[in-house]
Amino acid sequence: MYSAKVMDHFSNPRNVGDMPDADGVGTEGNPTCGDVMQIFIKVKDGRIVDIKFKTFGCGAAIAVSSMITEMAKGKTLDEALTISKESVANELEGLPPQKMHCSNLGADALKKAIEDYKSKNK
Amino acid sequence: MYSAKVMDHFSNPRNVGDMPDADGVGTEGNPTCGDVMQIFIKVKDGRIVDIKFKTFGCGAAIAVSSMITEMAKGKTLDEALTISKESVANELEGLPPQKMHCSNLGADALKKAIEDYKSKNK
Amino acid sequence: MRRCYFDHVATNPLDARVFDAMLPYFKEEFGNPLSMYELGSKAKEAIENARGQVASLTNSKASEIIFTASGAESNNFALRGIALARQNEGKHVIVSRMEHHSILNSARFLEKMGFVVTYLPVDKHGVVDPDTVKKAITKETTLISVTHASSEVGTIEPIKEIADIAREKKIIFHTDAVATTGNIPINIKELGVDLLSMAAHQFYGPKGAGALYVREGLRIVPLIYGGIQENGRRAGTENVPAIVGMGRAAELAGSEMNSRMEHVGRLRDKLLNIKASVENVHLTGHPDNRLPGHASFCVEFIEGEAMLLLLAAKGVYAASGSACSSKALKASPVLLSMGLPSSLAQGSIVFTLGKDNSDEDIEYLLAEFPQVIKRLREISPYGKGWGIEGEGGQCIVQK
Amino acid sequence: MRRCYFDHVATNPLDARVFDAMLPYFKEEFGNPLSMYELGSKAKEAIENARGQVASLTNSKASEIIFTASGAESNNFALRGIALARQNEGKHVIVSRMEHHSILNSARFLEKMGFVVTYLPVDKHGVVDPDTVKKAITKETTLISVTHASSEVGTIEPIKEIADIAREKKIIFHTDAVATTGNIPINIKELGVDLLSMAAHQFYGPKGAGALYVREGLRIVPLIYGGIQENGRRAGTENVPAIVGMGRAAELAGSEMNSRMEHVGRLRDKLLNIKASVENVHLTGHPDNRLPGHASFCVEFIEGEAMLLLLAAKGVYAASGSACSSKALKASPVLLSMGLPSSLAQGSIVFTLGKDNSDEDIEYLLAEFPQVIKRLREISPYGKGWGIEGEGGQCIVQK
Ligand SMILES: Cc1ncc(COP(=O)(O)O)c(C=O)c1O
Ligand SMILES: Cc1ncc(COP(=O)(O)O)c(C=O)c1O
Repeated sequence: MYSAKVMDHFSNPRNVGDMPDADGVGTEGNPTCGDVMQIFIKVKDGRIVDIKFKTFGCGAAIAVSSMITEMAKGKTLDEALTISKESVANELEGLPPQKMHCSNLGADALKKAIEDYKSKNK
Repeated sequence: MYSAKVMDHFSNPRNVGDMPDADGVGTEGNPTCGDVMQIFIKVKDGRIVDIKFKTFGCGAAIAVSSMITEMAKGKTLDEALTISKESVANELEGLPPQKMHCSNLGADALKKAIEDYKSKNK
Repeated sequence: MRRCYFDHVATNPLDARVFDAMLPYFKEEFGNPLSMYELGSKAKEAIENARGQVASLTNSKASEIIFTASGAESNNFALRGIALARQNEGKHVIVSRMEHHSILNSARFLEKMGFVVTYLPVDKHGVVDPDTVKKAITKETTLISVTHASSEVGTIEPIKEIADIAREKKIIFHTDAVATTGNIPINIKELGVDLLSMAAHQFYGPKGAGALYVREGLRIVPLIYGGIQENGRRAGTENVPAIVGMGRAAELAGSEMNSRMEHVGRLRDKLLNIKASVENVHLTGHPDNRLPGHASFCVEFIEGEAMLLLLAAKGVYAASGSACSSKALKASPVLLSMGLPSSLAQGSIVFTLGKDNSDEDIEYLLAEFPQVIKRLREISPYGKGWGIEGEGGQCIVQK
Repeated sequence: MRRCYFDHVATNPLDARVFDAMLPYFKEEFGNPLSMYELGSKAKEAIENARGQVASLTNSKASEIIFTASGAESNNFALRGIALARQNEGKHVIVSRMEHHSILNSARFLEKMGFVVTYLPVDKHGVVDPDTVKKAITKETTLISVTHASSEVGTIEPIKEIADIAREKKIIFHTDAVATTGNIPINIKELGVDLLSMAAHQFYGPKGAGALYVREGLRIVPLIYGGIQENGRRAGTENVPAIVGMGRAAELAGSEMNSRMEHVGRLRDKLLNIKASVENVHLTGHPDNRLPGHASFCVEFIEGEAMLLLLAAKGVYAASGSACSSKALKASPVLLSMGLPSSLAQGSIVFTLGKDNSDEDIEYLLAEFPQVIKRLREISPYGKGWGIEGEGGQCIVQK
């Protein structure tokens, strides 16, 4: 059902954890209907220098979270904003079609985290 | 499906044949819907001294014909008239229920043969 | 005693290679295809593989194949599923008089639900004339179903021509290909049908597996509701081993089609010599355009069940459409619809050959059959002609 | 790596003794049960023998057992077959919210055909209160269907009480006993039901065989029309090996019922110790009146599919009613109908034990499970409670 890449990121998720001193936090989803993703970023000179996530959800949701944190790390905020659901799914070597939208909230959570950072640093 | 007795009478039918000089002939059934039985009797002193049959029909019909000729042979006409569908079926150790009525025309054919004899010898 | 199985329309023996393919799914690979873990996903993959095999036998797409449990289920599903799905567009359905009970009785069910059904006549060879289809179509017609071949008389119907008519009138067309799939080439794209029924046990696959081809995009109301198996179109835990068997049987049928057809065709032609050694025997169905392994006759003056019993005693297994041999005790409607008088239909006997039959089987039959006929004719009052001697009463046969 | 199969509600492995009983019917005994010759009559006898075995497992008569291809088919057949047969007497049907999709979706089909369906509520343990049944009955009610036990939470329903109510009101009563037949004693006469569904693969029999008990004399409209198989009530060439397997599996279930129940009951009780080693884990379904091998939980703060995947990686196969683990991506309606908040339903995990599970299997699970939970809770934003730290946003859980 899942690609080897998904299983790898699900089984050994990267960048799991809290970040009490995060510069931006984004939460997407709702536990009553499925997955919840929370992304924490640390920003320096317009670049994401550290990133963590916490996720309530299925294997796909956890793998997506892990993958997007890897993709975003080191990128400028503008670069990070170009990360889409599709690009995450591609990096994961595909997601089952039915999981494509409901468990693929990483890009939205990241966007929210960046917006949160921006709104705090206007 | 058929009892051993039915199979025996079907495979080795007794008293098959024509009887050009029959004293009575009875035909029952209709080839368009199933079986046809024809019974020929020779009567002497009110007794069936010889009996033959010809049958167009299934295994049950042939076995019934064979069995009823055996049962009737040597009987008085009155005795022969007491032979019923049920008694033929019993002697055959049973018939499949769906064959009980449609292929069990022997008693009727025999009755007609006796009537034929009686009407010719009034 | 020699045993000659000449009743392949009833069911086929399971090919040992098919059984071998099924075996793991009775043992280690017992998982439910819906389960997430490996045991389930392996079963799921096995089903999808089988779907591809069935699709490729019939030149269709895997996504167009829905697995069922029998040919009868596929036929019910097709007829009722389409009639219901389209009932707002009309309530008229056309079927032929050559159809299997599973089509005819589904049609009767539709009649009870307020549908009107036209039963198409056939000619003396059992062929549906496409012109009669054209004439039967009304504004209300939503569905036509004509069998690809009758299992009773072997006649192959002009499916492509009827499909063309249906398509032109935007009417859905189903064909019951249970007797043909795996036995003669089926190219669904070329036939141009919208739905097509099949059953694995008719081509050396297992009992318990059938399939319905449903053209991509066509809406059909399920027959069995429940979970999301078969994309929500047919519920129930999948019979994985049987489906795998159907796939493997389809694969083998595809690769061995030509040699099997050549083999059974040649044996069948040899069997037709029966007519030379026994008088008053008539071939039923189309003389040429028929299933290659199919030889069906009506033998005058005697009855089919009695023939079957005497043949079985000699190890020869065949079928009959006579009233007495059917457990419903009705003469085959197919034979009657071809205009055969019912007294002659009583003498129906059907031999259907398979890949494992040999020349010796046929020779054995050719040697034994005349004796069987002779014996029964000796018992029959019609032994010398349709008329009872001594009575002079003419038998009701309208020839 | 140890492999622990704890998903017996999905399907059971086939008992080797059952397979052995089936074997001849894949090989020499391949005949069609309708055929007259010996090959056919042997297949017919084998089916009748299996019918007797199923009847004797359930204390019914052989003539009351109709073979089908799955539990889902039996359920569709029962619900739709009775609703249609009695539609002139009324068009109201009652089902519970604990039903399997094959009942619920059949009920929805009936709604589309103009029937009115009442869906009975259940209490927090998933129990249908017979009083709610009584209240739901109207003059139009012709049929009630309540599952014998839910495969998701294991709760056994008060079938006898509901059957008494139905009988008094002359309403037909069906129970879906797919999860119970062969696993706990079923005495149909004592239960007093009119119809009862079963599936062989739920008691170590083969996939592809189910049955419906229909009380003697009760009229039912067929689901699959065609020939005269199953006395004209279910057409299609019989899946002889699967039916034979169902019979043998029924026989074995009957003779080993007590020891199997004792075994899986003991292991299940041992498994319940999970609750001692992991916090915030709740048993779902009835605490006592449940299937003996059934242990179902909701684990707070994490999601079921993720649990299944990590368990599967350790060789442990289980099930979940979470939205993400269902291929339809909907949280189990059964869990929601019991009043569980859907966030908690997301943490559903179901272990169902079988006769071949061992004490070591359970010990292995007890050792591995806490680690799985710990790992996923470390990833979860709710790891320390239902509320997102740093956000303060309260999760929508109504307990
Ligand atoms: C309670 C219940 N009813 C019906 C079914 C459907 O049975 P099947 O999958 O054999 O169609 C199941 C399946 O496991 C079940 O658990
Ligand atoms: C032409 C045709 N259609 C349908 C069927 C029904 O198939 P099944 O017996 O697999 O249900 C048969 C059975 O042999 C058949 O010959």
